[in-house]
Amino acid sequence: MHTKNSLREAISKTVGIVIGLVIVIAAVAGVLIYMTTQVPLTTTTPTTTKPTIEKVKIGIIEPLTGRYAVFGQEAVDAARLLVDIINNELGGVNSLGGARLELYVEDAGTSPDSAALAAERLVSTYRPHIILGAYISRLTAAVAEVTEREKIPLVMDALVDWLTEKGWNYVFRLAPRASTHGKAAVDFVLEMTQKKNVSIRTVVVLHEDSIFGTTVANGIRSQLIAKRVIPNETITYPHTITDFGPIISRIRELNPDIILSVPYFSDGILFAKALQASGIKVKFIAGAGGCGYTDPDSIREAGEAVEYFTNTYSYNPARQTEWNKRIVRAFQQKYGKLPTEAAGIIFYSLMFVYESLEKAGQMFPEDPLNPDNLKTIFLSLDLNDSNSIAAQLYPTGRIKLAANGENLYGGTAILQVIEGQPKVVWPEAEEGVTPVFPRP
Amino acid sequence: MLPSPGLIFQSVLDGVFLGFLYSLIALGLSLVFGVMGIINFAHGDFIMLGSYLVWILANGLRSDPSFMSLATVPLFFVIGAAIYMTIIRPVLGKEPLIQIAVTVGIGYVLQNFALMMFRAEPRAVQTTYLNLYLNLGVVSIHLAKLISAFLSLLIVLGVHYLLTKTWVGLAIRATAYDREVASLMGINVGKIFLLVFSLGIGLTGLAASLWMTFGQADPYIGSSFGLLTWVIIALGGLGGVSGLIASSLIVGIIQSLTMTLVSPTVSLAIPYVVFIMVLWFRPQGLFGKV
Amino acid sequence: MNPRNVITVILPALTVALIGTTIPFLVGFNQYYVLLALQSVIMASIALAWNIIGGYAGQLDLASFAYVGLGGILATMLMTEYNVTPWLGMFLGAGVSAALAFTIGFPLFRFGIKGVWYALSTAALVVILHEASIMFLGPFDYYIPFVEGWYYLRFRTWENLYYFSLVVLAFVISLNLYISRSKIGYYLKAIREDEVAAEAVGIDVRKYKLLALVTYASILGFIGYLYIVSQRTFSYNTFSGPQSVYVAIVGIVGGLGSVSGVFSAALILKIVEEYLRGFLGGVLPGLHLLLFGSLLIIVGILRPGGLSSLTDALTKKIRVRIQRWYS
Amino acid sequence: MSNAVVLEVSGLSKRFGGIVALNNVSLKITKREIVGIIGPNGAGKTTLVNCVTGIYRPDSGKVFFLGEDITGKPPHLIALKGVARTWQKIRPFYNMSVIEAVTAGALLRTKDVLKAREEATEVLEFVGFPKSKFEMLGRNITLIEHKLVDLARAIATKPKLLFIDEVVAGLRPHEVDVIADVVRRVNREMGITLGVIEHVMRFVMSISDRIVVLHEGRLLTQGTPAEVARDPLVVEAYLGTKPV
Repeated sequence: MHTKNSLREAISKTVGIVIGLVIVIAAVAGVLIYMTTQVPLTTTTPTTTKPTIEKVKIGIIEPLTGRYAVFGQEAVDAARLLVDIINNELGGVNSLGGARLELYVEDAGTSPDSAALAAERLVSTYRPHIILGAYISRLTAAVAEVTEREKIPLVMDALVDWLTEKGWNYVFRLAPRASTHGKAAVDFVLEMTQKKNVSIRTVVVLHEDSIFGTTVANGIRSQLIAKRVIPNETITYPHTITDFGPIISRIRELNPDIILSVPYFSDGILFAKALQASGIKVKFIAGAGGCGYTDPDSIREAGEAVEYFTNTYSYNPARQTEWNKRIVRAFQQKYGKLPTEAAGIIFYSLMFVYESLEKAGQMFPEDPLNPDNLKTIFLSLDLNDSNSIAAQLYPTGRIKLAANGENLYGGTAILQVIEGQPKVVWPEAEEGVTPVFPRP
Repeated sequence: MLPSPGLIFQSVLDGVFLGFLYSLIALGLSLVFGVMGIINFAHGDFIMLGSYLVWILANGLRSDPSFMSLATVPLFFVIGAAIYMTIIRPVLGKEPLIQIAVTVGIGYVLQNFALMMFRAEPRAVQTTYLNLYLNLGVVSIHLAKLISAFLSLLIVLGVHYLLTKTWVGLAIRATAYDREVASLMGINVGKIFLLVFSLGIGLTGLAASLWMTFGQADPYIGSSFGLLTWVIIALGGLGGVSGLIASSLIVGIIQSLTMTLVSPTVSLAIPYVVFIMVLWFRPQGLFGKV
Repeated sequence: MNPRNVITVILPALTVALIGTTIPFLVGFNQYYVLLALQSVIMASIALAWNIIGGYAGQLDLASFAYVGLGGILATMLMTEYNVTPWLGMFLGAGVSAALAFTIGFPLFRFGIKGVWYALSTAALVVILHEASIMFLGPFDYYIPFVEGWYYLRFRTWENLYYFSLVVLAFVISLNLYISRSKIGYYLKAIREDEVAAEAVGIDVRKYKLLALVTYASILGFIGYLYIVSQRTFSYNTFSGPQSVYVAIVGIVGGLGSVSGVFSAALILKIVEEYLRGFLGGVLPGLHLLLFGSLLIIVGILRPGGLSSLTDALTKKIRVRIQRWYS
Repeated sequence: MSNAVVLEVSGLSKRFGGIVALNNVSLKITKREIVGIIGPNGAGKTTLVNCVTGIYRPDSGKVFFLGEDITGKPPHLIALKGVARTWQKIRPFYNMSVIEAVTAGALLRTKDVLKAREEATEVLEFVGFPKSKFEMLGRNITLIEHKLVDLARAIATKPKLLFIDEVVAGLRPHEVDVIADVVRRVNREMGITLGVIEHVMRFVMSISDRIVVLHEGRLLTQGTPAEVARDPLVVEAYLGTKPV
């Protein structure tokens, strides 16, 4: 007994010492890293001689752990791929003497706490010239506070509307805002009902209750009302839902012709499967908001249940432009699957950044990475399929930022699952594809 | 718009099916708490781990998830035993707070292990023979849920039989009643604890395979079950299996009814409001003995 | 209270605050380290407030972020909607949180709810507030508009907020030390050890538990604004169940009722977590939380007394030194 | 005044489900007395104390302390009036030091922690607790030390009446003698009236002034130790069936 106790004491003492040592080493290492990586603020001090820029530092802050990791991990994968392509296939930023992009990844975690820490850490240790992130609106807000203060342009991949309405100066967004998704879904459905002469009596709006789902659903409702179609019922459910049974019962009762639905991700699969199993005949299910139904992961998990479902997409993986095909192929080769929306937003955002850098090297050769210069270029670029790779990756094929940093031509593509494959059907259907409406 | 009687009936039926599955989930937790006094906050996370296992096996063998319980239950029984030996036994005599900290730690480890192994995308099983609805006029029955409810009930009653009619069950109940007296009676309390904990974890393996017939796996699914299961145990009191089933059904029906008739968001909160009310007025639970 | 007690209560708090004040200078106003220090200090204050109900009175309370959220959201909304300074709003927040704690605690203690059931009903409280706030606030994020200055306690950089949080921390530390040296502290600890025996020596168990709960809740209600302003936004997510469990874990890892233990646990866990997030988060997602969970298990098995078994000996040594030096 | 009634119990009954634990028990304890309360297992001794000290609420009957009706009052108020008790199954404060545990008792009569600590020190010295272990945590002391701390914690509340519930259970013979000595001194030197619930006859016979015998929840008989020991009823009900 005595020896056991003393053994335990020895172990716990050792553990104590080890923890203590780790802390001390961590502290010393931290200070050393801080001292060695502290970068003089060259970007903000104008220099007379033309600086030689060897690399452009791009920070990316995404939720890599927690509930949102599914999006963040995809975004980082996309960024890694694109940086590879830019550095190796496009030869870096040519106007800056072939400067290479260097990617710095930070985990934003699940709360604004960790997102702010991630931003501060990124800024104080590497001081990136441009930051991308952070998918979830409140994480993005925490990051934006930091990038605003430090005057670092932030290209957001979060879609919620309010993020461009807070008067921030260095915040930009190429992706279509959330409410655009709702509008697009309604426009598509109404156009189809006219074209195919399908009568609709009952419309149900079904959406998850997160800020994203609610914003998109608000977009749906206001567009419906603008088109004088009054939705019969709006069903809100928690985005962490595990059982659709009761909701299916309610849908059976309402017997809608059209369901306009905003799924989060896993709930989309659950819903589709439950609806399929229930045998309820709904003429059409149109998703909005890019997550769920038509992305490769959902199709893989839900199988036949999502056949002929549509969803609006901030990115169009099937867009038949040269560069889009090329990048989708590269992504498939590297990661073994089609890119989802989270990846797509990063594709065109990062490509837009790259093209802006090219322009910066020409317009402001003496100080190309100055945030104000970058902002000027961001706002001045008017891109389309013929003059830009980024535009080729964008669903509407056009990118022009307004003064608040939002894309004037922000728009979505609508994908439909046809024979287990996501196909673009709207606004222009891809070659050889016609939208299936209503569902057979 | 007034809900039709059919809708209400359907919704109660959905609640009943859900309730039986809850009772299976709560049973293991309740056993571990009742017999050992261990407050296991990682119970839901074992179901999560089980769901992934079922997903791998069912997709690999192209078979129905419910058959996978033949593999998950023994495996989880062994995992339960291993966790008992390494982590639970050293903290048995310690303060409940320390025990909670340790089980929360297990939860963190399991969640993030799953995240690292499978990433965060939800995973569902492709092959299932049971994902269909039987339309019976007014109501329609989801076969997967019917089967899982039936199997849950069967297992819960089986465990009830084990506890009341066998020598081992007697020993378990004696240990729950008074550890010291039980050991005086010649019961090896250590072995009983090992058995109960392994059984508790083994049952999560079963619950996981039933869950996967209509649900899906993601690293954070455990938290959907964790607290709710405790509410069920509290409502049931630690009296017995009948109380547990009754409270599971009540929670299932309340959730289902509020989800259909009021709002799905409210349905998450209602069981907890009921729980606090019941604690105020009947601290021993709805069906517990005084 | 006699003067010697005043010194033992105030002096440690002052020392911590003074040492804390030097940190921004030591790190050269590097915002990353200042923010980390700010978050650690807020977490330490919350954990030390929890120590009153959890550590001294031994009630496993899992509702800390119900009170942080309620008080904080009230103060923030008063500021954004009616331009009320948070200096006032924080006290109102404290009041509202205290009222909620009383409403919940009175019947719970009246009906003798304790142990795991107390823990679960507090956990349920967080869920209820979480869902209720979705109904009232909607699912939206509320961003605190940028208005700089001490009137709003909102700043571009983190130093000023950090200094303010140090004052709060110093207050919470001295309150803890005062409680541990006063009648209340002895009574709460007796309740923690054995309620029946405590009642038999004349302790009004219900009254003292309620007192501890209300004190804890009002501190958290006060800290609420500080927490939210350090986050920049609030939403229904502020009522966070996992965060509330985290606070209790800090209290347990620190050692129940040990001020130095809980304080160091809050700092060490926050720093270790951030260190792991920073270095591994981008490399292997989830690994840092996995290690964090393993740490909990190891502490639970090897050092059930928590860090206090280390820190108490240390603080005792320091105290003896100081006393010797005085005489 | 020396035979003034401190405690009067009249017609006390308490039932648990179908079991009658106390059945119409009446008794009186006068000032500075040591009353031994004996009886076989399940006789209702501890239930009696629990009813008097407010842990249980009696189903019928009254409890008067110094002439005041305290029936059904909460335990902490009864303690404040001056009734203290120790516990058959020790209720130690594992994570408080010995001195802290006793100080918690002493704080009933004062707000001043330092004064309460001094009083606690005195009480601990009085019961003969080793001074070197004052700062030890409850988890680290022995069984007899726990019993002494339990006793000291009760005495520190400065009671007028103290119930000692099976204090010597589990102790070795020489330890029993130590406790007997302490109990006697509590009565003589501190002037506290004592009710001693006991199973060990040798101990209770040697210290009590008067013995009350309970059997199956009823008061069987009472008298001096010598009288009780000779009473055939007692011999039959208690001594006869279970010799000690």
